[in-house]
Amino acid sequence: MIVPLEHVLILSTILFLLGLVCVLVRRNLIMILIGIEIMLNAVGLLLVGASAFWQQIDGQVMVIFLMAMTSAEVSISLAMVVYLNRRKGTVDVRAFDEMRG
Amino acid sequence: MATWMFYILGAITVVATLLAITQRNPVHAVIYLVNSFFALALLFFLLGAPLVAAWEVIIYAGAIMVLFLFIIMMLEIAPGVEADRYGPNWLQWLPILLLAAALGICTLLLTGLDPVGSNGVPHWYASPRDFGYALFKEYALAIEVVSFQLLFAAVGAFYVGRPERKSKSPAGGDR
Amino acid sequence: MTLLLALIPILPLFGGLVNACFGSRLPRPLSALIACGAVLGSFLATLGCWPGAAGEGLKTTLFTWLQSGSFSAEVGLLFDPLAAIMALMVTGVASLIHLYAAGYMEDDSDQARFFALLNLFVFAMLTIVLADNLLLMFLGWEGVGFCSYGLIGFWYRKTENAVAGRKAFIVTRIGDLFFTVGLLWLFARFGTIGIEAINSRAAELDPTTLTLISLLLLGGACGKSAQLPLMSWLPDAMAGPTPVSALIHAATMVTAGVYLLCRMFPLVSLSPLAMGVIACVGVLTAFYAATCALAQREIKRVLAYSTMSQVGYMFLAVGLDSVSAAMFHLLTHAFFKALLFMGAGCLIQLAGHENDIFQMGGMRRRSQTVFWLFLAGLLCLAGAPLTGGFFSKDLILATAFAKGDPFHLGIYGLGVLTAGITSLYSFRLAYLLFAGDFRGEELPHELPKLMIWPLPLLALLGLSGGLLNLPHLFGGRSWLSGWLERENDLLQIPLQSEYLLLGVAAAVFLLGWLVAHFRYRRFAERETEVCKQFFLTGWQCDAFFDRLLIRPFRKLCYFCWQGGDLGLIDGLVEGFARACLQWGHAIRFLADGRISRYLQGFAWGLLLIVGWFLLQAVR
Amino acid sequence: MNLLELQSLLPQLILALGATAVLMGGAWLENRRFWLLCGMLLALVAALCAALYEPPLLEVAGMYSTSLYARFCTVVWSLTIAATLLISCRYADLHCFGGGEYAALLLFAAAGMSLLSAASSFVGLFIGLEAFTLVLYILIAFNRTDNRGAEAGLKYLVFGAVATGFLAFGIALIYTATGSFHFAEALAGLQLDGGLRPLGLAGWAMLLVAIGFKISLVPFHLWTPDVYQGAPAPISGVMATAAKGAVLTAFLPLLAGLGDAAGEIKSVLWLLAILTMLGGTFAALPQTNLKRMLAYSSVAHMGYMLVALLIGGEVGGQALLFYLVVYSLATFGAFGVITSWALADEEIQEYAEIRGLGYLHPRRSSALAAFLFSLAGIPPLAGFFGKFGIFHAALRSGYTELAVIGVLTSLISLYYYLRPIIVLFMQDRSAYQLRSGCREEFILLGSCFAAILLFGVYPGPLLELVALVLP
Repeated sequence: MIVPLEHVLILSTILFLLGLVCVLVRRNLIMILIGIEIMLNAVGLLLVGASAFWQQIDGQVMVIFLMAMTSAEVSISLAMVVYLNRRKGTVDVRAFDEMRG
Repeated sequence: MATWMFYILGAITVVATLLAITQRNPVHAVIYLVNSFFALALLFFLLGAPLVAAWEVIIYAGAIMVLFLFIIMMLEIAPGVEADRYGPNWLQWLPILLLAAALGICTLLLTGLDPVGSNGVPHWYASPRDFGYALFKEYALAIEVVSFQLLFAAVGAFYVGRPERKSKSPAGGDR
Repeated sequence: MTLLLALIPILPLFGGLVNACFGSRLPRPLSALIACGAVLGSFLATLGCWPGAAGEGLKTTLFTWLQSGSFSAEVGLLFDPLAAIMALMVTGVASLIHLYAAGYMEDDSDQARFFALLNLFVFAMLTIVLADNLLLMFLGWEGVGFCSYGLIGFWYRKTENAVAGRKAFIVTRIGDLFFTVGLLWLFARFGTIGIEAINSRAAELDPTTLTLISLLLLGGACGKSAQLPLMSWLPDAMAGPTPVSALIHAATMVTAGVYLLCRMFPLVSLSPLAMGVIACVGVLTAFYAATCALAQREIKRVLAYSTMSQVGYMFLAVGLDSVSAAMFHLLTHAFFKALLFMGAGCLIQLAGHENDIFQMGGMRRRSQTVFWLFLAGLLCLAGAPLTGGFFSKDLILATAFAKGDPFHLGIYGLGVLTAGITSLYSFRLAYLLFAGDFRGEELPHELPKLMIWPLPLLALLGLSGGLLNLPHLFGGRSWLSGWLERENDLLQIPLQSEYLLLGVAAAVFLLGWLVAHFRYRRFAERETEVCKQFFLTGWQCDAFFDRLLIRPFRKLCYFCWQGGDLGLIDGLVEGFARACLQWGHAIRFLADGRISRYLQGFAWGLLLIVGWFLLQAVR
Repeated sequence: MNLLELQSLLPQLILALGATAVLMGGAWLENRRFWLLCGMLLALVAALCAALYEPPLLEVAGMYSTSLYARFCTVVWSLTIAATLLISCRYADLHCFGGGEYAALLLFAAAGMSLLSAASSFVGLFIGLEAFTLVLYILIAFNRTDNRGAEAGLKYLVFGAVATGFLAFGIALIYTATGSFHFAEALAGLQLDGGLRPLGLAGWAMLLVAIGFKISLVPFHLWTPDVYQGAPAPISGVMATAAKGAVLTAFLPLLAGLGDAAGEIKSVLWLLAILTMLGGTFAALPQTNLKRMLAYSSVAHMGYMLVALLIGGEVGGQALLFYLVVYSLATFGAFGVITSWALADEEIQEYAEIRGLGYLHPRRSSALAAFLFSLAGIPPLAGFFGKFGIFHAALRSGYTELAVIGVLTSLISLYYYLRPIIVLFMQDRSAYQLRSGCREEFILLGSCFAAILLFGVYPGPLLELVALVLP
């Protein structure tokens, strides 16, 4: 036994929460995206831990899909950042509140 | 040994992430994050996933974070961009704190239900051979779908990032 | 054959839909052509189905319409002798009226809407006729109500027309209410709404229920057929275009009530009390309407009251246990009344859109053709011997006489009196219209050819209608009674009484003519007498209803509106509405466009879910 | 992966490969209309194939089932996408969309949705969900001359990404608790006596957050109005119907699989359903923008469908699928009318702009009115039967309070559905003549209208079909 499963769980939860905090309190779009990356990495850690716990390979495979998905998402979101920056000249999310109500 | 490594690496990851999310300058944040991902990669290795560890370094630390850096540099995003005009917003932190408390209670309950020790993560190692076998045999279909997804994400990134009817943007199109 | 049967109602539906959707885009002649073609096609389909109608009849289920537990309503058609003869009459008369309407509506800008409604009306009417269950019949019932509402108020820009349409709708709705209750009651009792099933099991009901259900059905029939006491809408309904009056208020819709009673006859006939009530309603309406017709000044109102009166005869026939007499009179009446209405339309046109018969006169000189045709219709109405109207009316009166007991003899007496009055007002109309000189100022208008040529056919049908059910006395074989398999409707009275009855009928006719001749031969504007005024306003019925029902109802409404509605309900409702809106605003401002605010929503939501789980874990 | 598996996924294969082909073709031949119609044809072929072709395997690769239920969903989503492509014909011309890219992305979205509805494992669910979410990010911001489109794209992107994080975390937690991604085993592992059951419940909490985002339940709904308002109208239509429907249909067997162990989860759903019905209805009341109103109305309708989900079993599933189809028809039709009214530089969506439009464009206005009436649940339109089915089922299953709230909110909803209709037919008009609709739009709106009328008058066949396909 390396560690109890709970400890892996706690570590990944802490990472997930840190990512969530970053998403919630930062106003810079880039930082929000970084926060999302942190959340997804926390998921990866939990999956790898669970994979080892159950001694099955599925969890690890899922991590690969997660990574692929993340890279697809990042490519779109960064393209979006470029696009938005071109339109409004800022990456501050507070600038984007034209629609409301 | 492995147990100690786990806690040390875990601590490094948490601290590096904490530093990353509190940086005012996005460039610094990215650098800290790369650190955190390296430690995470080692954790993966420790938990018996060498291939995932390698990809963590290659894809996350290597590609994605570099892409972030690239965009930050290209757009010349100044560190002060999000100076808060309204002062610190406590309401923003409230759900986080409550959530942390709730999750803490959850963990306590969990450990209370299942005595520590009965549910440990064993030493276990998935060889790249097993991994590849699973990936391309059992999950071949998923690989196909994901590859399609990457294709269309690239198309979309290209479409969105392209300047209006002029030259092609280098931003998103070539990932 | 099944397909042909389905085509009967579907063709008018199709025509109506085409006209409703694309009518305004189509060239005008095409829109009229589609409408006429659809009804004519339907007529031909009915003829094609005719051989299948004998005996048990044709049956087909198009599709299951509703299915819920044991309850199932199917869109099924039943083409038995009764339905066949009715369908043939409806499609035939409607075809002619459509042709007439094509001429009548030549210059109207809303022609497509008119034909769409007219076709839909025919569809709804055929649904009533062909339905094999009461629910489907009720749908058609409501359908004709709606279409007649739309058609009476066709020129809705005039308030008076719109009001007439509304009145017709509301009054017939009261009747529909009775019908609905009866229908639901029957369903509750039998668990089915199939007409045949109900009729065959009617004997299972206890007498009280049976009588009540029969009376409810009678209430529904009264509403549609403008019988006492739900009759007040029919004269006002004359505001619609003339073809509408001809189709709806003469030939088809008003007879729907009679048809309903004939359809449910096996059930209704089990209750002697209900039969007596039906006979009374019929004969009283016949008398009431005939007296009213005596005093009317508008040509179409005279005809409307006469319709009401003739439909009263049909009810009387049903009440006398003689379905074939009712159907006989229904058929001959449909022919000559359609003829009269269309002729009236021609006369109004000729007189330059003049409705008032006191302003007409001398119309014979304007058009000989119309005169002879109209006269033929009047003769049938008045019951001139050997015309269709004579035989059918006589059969009803003779049936009453044949019953022999005092009650039925009284009815017979009233019926004969009414026949006399009928003859009187018919000839009053004839003299006022055709004798003397034209009293109005309008110049004659052109009459489209299309408006003339359906008339001779109807005149022929009306005059020779007696052949349908020619009594043995005249060498006939009572074909209609045989077709409807109601041989016991035939008269069982001695020959000399039969001659006597015929003589009485002819005498009454002659008497009416003579009185009219002496009184109206030369036109003179007479003083308005009290009695006349009373008749003119339909025995003051509108005023009576106004006093009895509408005013107290208004007062009640006003009270409810002021006290209950404005004070209590509106206060509650508006308060509630205001509270809702305020909540809305509050929730709306959560979405202030800020991404960080939205993300907090996520966090709160997660907190909510986790907290909820925790709560349950603790519990 | 062998030939049989590929055969079993033939419809999805047609969609995905077709998307790629259209994409590549679009690069060579710049004929917008041709590619849109081509894409529509492909989607129709896929729908036809899913409807008629009996797949040889029951489950593919342990990830996707090819049951009748999955095939039904594939047909519905493919048809929705085909309809979107058809109605976008002129819209795309007006806004100079890249035809090939647009058609390809939508086709791929259809593939993703059908995979999601067919998922029988969490891996499949995750991949399917992400597949069409990714595509939607782009489609929302597809109109590159519109600031609002960009803002909407950003909002959906950020929330979508966060929701992905939650979804992945939830799946990871469930995997940790049960050691399997496959629904059958994963759900069996969550039964009452499972040792790691609390962990699984935590996973479900995360999963519910993600699902709550995707189908915009209160309080995860805040993005909805903004995104619907900013996105191109046909895309809003897809998001309000197929995108949400796919998630719901994936969720239905998931919840059914839990069986008796779903107690806590159902109680959370109960709370969310109440919040969603009330929140969506109230927030829609003061709206003065057609698209935002429809967005909030879609939130409220999700609440009703959540009630059906909660009831579960045959009754609930039947009510849910019927309601979903009917709701989709009406909502898609409403967005279709907005699409057809669009100008080159903006969409007509404020109430002030549509005042009196009913007299200028009577057919489209009355179609819109009919769609709104159906959403409000007024007989004889199909929405009435849908609502009746759900509330009836709720009453029979003992969820009286939900039925009462549902009936109340749908009463209140009349207010906001009637408002635009009244505005449309106001006498003092301020609207000006828009362009007359093109043939494609009329075909589509006409068929939507006919369908809601047909299902309202004669719902039998659809009910039977839905009962037949239910797993």
